Amino acid sequence: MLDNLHNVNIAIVAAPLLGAIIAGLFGGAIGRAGAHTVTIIGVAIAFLLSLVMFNHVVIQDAGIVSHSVYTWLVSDGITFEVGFLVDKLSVMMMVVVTFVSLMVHVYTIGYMAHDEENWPEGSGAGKNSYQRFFSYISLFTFSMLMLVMANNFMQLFFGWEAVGLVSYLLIGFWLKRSSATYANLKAFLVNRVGDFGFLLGIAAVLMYFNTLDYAAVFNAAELQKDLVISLWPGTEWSVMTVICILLFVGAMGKSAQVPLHVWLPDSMEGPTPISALIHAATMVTAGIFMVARMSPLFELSETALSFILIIGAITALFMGFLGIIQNDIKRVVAYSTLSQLGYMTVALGASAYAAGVFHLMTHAFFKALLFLAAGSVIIAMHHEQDMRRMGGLRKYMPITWITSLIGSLALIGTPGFAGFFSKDLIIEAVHASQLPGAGFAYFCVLAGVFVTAFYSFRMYFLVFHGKERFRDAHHGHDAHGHHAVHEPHETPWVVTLPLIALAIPSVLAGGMYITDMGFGNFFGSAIQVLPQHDVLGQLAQDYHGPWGMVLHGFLTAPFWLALAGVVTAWLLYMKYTHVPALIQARLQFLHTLLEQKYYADRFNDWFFAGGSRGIGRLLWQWGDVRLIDGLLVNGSARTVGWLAAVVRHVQSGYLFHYAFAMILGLLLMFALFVIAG
Amino acid sequence: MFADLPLLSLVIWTPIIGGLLVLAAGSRNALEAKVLALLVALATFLLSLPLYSGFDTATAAMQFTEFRPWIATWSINYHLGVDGISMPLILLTTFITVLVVIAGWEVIQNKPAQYMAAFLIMAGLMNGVFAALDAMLFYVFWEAMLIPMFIVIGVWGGPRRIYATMKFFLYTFLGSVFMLVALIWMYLQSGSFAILDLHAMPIGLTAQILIFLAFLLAFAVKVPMWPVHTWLPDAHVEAPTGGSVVLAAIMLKLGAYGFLRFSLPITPDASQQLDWLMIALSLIAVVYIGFVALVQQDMKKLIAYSSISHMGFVTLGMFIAWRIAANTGSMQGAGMGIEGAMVQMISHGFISGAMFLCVGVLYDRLHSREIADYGGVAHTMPRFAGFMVLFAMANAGLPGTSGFVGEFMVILASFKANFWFAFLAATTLILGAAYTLWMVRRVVYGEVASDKVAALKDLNGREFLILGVLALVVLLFGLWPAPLLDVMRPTVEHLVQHMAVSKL
Amino acid sequence: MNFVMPDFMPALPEMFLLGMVCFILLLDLFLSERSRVVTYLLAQSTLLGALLLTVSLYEEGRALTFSDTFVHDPMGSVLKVFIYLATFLVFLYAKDYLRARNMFKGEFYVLGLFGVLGMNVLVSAHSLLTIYLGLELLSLSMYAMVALQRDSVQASEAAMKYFVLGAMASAMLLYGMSMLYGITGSLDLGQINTSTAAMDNNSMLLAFALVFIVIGVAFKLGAVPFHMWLPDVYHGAPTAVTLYLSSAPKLAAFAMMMRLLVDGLGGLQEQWEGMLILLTVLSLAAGNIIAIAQTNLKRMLAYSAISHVGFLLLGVLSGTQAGYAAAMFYAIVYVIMGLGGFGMIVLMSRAGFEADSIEDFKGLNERSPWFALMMLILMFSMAGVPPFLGFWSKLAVIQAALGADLVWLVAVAVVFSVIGAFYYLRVVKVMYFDKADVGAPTVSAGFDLRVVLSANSLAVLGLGLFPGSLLALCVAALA
Amino acid sequence: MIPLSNYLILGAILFCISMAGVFINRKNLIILLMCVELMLLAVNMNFIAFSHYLGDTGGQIFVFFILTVAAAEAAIGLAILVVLFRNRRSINVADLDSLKG
Repeated sequence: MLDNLHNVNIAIVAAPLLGAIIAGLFGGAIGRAGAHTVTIIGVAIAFLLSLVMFNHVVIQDAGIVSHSVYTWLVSDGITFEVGFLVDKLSVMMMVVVTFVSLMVHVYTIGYMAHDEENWPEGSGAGKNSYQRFFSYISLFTFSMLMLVMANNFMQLFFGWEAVGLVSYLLIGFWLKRSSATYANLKAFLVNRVGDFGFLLGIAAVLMYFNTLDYAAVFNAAELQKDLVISLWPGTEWSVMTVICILLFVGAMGKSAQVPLHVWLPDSMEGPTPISALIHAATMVTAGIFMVARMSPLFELSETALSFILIIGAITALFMGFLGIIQNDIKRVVAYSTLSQLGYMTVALGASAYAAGVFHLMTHAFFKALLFLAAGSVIIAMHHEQDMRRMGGLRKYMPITWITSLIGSLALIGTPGFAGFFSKDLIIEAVHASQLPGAGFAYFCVLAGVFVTAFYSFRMYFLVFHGKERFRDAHHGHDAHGHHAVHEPHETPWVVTLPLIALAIPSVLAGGMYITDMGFGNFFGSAIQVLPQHDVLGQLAQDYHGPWGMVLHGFLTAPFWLALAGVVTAWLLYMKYTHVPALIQARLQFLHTLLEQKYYADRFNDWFFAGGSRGIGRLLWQWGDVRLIDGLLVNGSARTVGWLAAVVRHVQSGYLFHYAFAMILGLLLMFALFVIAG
Repeated sequence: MFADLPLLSLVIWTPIIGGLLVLAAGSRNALEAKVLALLVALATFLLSLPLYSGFDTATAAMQFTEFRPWIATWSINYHLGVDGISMPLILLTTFITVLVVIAGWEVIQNKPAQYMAAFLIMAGLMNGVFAALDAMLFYVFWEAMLIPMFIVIGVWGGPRRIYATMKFFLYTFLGSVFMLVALIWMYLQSGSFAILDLHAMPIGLTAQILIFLAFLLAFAVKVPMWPVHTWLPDAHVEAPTGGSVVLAAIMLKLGAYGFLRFSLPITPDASQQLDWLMIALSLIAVVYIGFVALVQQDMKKLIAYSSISHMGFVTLGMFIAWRIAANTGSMQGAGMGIEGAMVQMISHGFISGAMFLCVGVLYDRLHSREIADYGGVAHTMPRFAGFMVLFAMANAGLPGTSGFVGEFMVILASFKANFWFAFLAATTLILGAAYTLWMVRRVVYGEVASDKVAALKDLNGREFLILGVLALVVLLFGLWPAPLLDVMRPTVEHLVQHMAVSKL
Repeated sequence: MNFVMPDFMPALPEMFLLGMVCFILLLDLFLSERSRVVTYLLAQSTLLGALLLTVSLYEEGRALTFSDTFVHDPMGSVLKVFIYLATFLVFLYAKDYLRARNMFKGEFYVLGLFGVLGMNVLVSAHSLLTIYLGLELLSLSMYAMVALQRDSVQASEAAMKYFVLGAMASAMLLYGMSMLYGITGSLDLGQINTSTAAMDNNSMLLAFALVFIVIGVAFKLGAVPFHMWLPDVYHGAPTAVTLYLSSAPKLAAFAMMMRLLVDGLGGLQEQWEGMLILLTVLSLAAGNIIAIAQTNLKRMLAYSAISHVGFLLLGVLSGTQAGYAAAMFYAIVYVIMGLGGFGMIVLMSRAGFEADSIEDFKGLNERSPWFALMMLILMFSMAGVPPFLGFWSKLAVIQAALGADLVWLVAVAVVFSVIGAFYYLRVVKVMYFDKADVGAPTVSAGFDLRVVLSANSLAVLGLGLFPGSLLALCVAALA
Repeated sequence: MIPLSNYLILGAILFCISMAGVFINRKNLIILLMCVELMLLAVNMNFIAFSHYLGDTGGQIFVFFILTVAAAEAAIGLAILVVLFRNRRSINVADLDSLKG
């Protein structure tokens, strides 16, 4: 039976990989239908088998499944293996990933149906772009599964970078767009900054544990907690702090925490299914998953936890602010994602790993839903993404409307919806945390609730209610050949089906699992919390079931803040629609600051990108070309050449000079003889 | 079946004699010469395979040895043999040679027979370098190899080929002569040119340091290490595609191989004394050159600089052993550094070769290497774009490609030596991705840049075959490097033990 | 007083040579212009005959004769063999060249053979007197040969310079010899060696003697600063004569150095070592650097010859048997390479056209890939790149110098050899990388010249791959 | 009796004069030939003096040889001079500068 499960694990990762390879390499031969069939079958197999594993690990509680598949390499006595660890944490991730991925696969059939319009005439890359897209998202599923199912750091890093690769390929999918290729390069590089830290963290783990196997490292962690390392003379750092902060830097890149968040909004250049799958539901939560996975290490360093707490809090609040002023429908959702990732990070910092992961799960559902809904709107609006040109779509696309509403309600934490349970849990956990910085974090997450509600419903009202502004907008396009207004209409079933399928868990997943995941010991040994950090344990004492929590929810500050946010949005964007412009005029400075995203992009472009190029040019032109080549290499050659040209004149052609040279030589040798003698 | 054949001699002399035959055939019929060249290259590759299949991975001793007295007066012998360090490099050489011959098939119009012959002879000589167990034999192959390369760059190169090839030759020649002096000095002390005897020979510290510096000059130029690297970008830019491939894929490895075969075992104490220098130069190569690569406008120059940067990892991996010992109290981890360096060498052979072939594919069509002349190549050459992105990713060290393995191991090992070593080395994660992918963005992505780009034809079958094979190899070693490591483990372990013992 | 008949056996080759030369001299008078080839053939057979005699005497061992003024020893025999061979090749290479320039006369061969006789005497000298006589016989022949092309301005200028400076150098050598004679009271090298070894080394007279003798040797070798004649003479003389000058006489000069400095003044090794170091450094520096600026191939090869002398001295100054053997090996190797190099110029030249400019080799690979390859072998060999013969000779002398703990000198030598590589590479560059000018000459030389020149170049490669026997021969000759 | 050193000094003086003659004279090639002869004579002086004082005839025999060779040398030198003059119409030392560098 156990052997059987090993094969199941292998099949889970192999099925999407196989689909990706077939669709990618033979896309031209099997055609569109072939490509989406084979990839959907692959992902479906992965999903079903994940459920099998879920059944085994969680429902039957038959213990974790951990095994190695093959030895990657052996060096210096250390074995690097490729293997799988399926415990309650990873199996939950597997189910979420494969489920969302499956939905996105189905959705993509509709979304990419007319992809040829996005490519220039006769473009070779555009020829099988549909198949390639399916190949990429299946490849992503494979990579993400490798990441979550890894039983060692090396494989984790493999998955970590592989999802980065697929993200790179997909953001730049429409590769003729300069903005898309800018965004994917930026995404990859910023992620690489994170991976830089991550890799060093892994190196540190190897140094102090001499293995990269999770189990061995976690078992030995306790023994190593008092070690110190001197990073520069005169300082001593706890090894655990160094390891954890380095690893967390990786998480900051992948999960887009300040200041490595800059890539995520730009990543919206990719097709919307990608934004849903990769940049909302799964890949960006890899960082959260990783920290939860490493909880035995992170628990040993309060410094690192505080650091995480503060970074997460800043992300949660300040990225939310940016969502307020965006007009691009996808960017609003993107900033909301950033903010929500901040919430999860805060949970990790507060040692409420389970809450973080719980929020990760609920967020995956409702954020994927919101993105897909946004995509549905975009399809309906013929790839128009500006919310100022939408409005009143409610009656044209009812399914999208209702599912969007559900998603938004879940997002803002309306009691009863999935988001409520996880978010409230985080807020409470932070409140209970004793770590340095917890007070600040508590303020941020609380304020964030209002902000979240405000921008979510701003978007909701702008898109689905109010005036049908797209009619005005389209007049402008007449000159370009659009003679009639395209009536928006509901999207096909392949699009709406996933919306519905995701709406269900967006409502239910919270209530269903709050007891187990939030307060129970759902994750078992996968997540370890030291008693002094166990905030969830404290909260559990006041927990009286999901219904009790919902009822209690109506009385707490977050609910009223969220309500205030919704009402404010209604007032500003439904009732007094002229006011936002006034506020903007009055608070020009603030608006510009937000418009410029706190100048982070500008700063990065100027300082990092420009600075590196400057240094490069300096080193090249002055170091290589002028100093080494010009002065030393060619300089010596020139000197020799010059010397040759000069010295040859000694050979003057005159006999008397020749004779004189001989006599000089004679005297020289006498001199030598006298000196030496 | 193969055990009785003098395999190493065959691997060395088949291409050399074959090359001469090609030269002879070429005066009559170019096609005949090309077919012959391909057959010779394939035969050499096949002959080199039994070196792997028959290799005994349980021992660090030299295998497939051949011994014949050569110059009795100075007790120089024709002594060949391979261990886990040199065997993979020979396979790399024979493999790359086949690709280079195929790559030059239609592209080289001017004297194709001489071109093929030069590469075959070069391959034989390079095999000789890796297989030589006699220092003087090593030196003969080492220097002789310069001649065909000199010709290749000079005859089939770009506009500034003469400057480039002269610079290449004189730079490397200058480096090598000091090694010669050191070798002769050691011969006079020990009475033997056998490398294994030199390994065992006790040498005083001052002498060791001088010998080490002499070796350093020879090997550092070849690797090349900063600051003696400036010949490489010029040579690469001007060399024909095949020349760049061989240069990057194999010739650079000779320097690193020299460190493993000579510097470390012969002068362990000097290596220990001067490891700060080696580490500093390696890290400068990684960081400094990374920045320089970022601003290159010429694709080949960019890849050339990226090669230097990657070779920084190789030298870093080799020389951190004593720092590890100083930091952790044991040599545990040194082996990983050296093995990582070895893997990096092999992998860089494939990746840089592939990158240069990619540039060559573009150059053959548009006759420009300037990044600015391209853009949107993916639209007209989608299959090419796929390979280009794959190899670019491998160059940036993406896990799953062979480019990752070596860097990963070296960073892991260097962390044991010092946090900051690893820190600086790991910047390649960012810089490597930045310069490679930025180039990809400007060349492959975007709108079709010009009518010329719009008229580009996608890969033909020959190009597809070469790049496809390389892609498979890059992925294979990325996903399963264990066979490579198994081959070199006993040798590296033996080397580390040897290094740990002072010769004073 | 009894008249004792000297033992003629050890000097048999010389006597055969003398007889034959006289015979050819006479015969040539009666030969018509068309049958001049008889002279040529006779000269060649004379050389072959002498070669056979020398080889057959090789096993005899060391012997003195003619009142101990003449010595027969293995070193002498080996050098003589190579002198014959080199001269044989010179005559062969020069044949067509001379014919095209109306110089195909008996004088060339007679003077050449007299020169060989002079070299033989020099090689076998065991007395100051025989050294002087051999030297003058050689020198006077060479002065005349340089001037052989009577209508050439350059040749006569070169001859004049050579003559004046050569005579001055002989005078200096003689001056040194007279001092040496005064100090030791003997002309016999063996006795000189015994008495100088026993003497106080700081004697002023000895210093005089030594300095002058070293100058005489240095001049003959063409070591800086006594090299000034060499580029002008090589350049100005007809290429056929340059070919002669640059080959066998180098071996003779080496022998002269060995006889005087080692056989005669071996006890003063410490003294002359310093002087030779000075000559070595200057030769390496000046030879290699000035050669870079040359556009004329003959002149470039002349400077290259100067730098090779620097290397040769490196072997001698180490003062060991191995060092002498290395220097001898170097001299022989240089002669083989030099013959090939100047031979290529002869090959490329036609009536009325001297292919002595480096530019004349432009695009040779297009016109004649085979000879381009031959020239490439020669150039890389001269640059000291393995696997060619030139590398082993450099290895030999470097090893000798390192054996004498002259590490710094070796470092200087190798650096200059790298600088020197540049101008050899430039020749290869011109042949392979440059396009031929329109109407550039093609190779139209006779069959014998093509074959032998190819064999010459291939020998550089072949002996490079298997240098063991030649090396062993040199070591054995000096053991 | 005149001491040996006097002869030697005379020889040295002759030798120096002739050497100086070679490089100071920039006019006439014939003077150069004469200087060369003078050098040989200086050497002869040395040999004879030594021979006499050593009581050894070897030196004197050497001098005979030198005289003979000097004659031959002079002959060749003059022959070259004639050839040169025919080609150049000048025997000025300073005109001999076509080969240089």
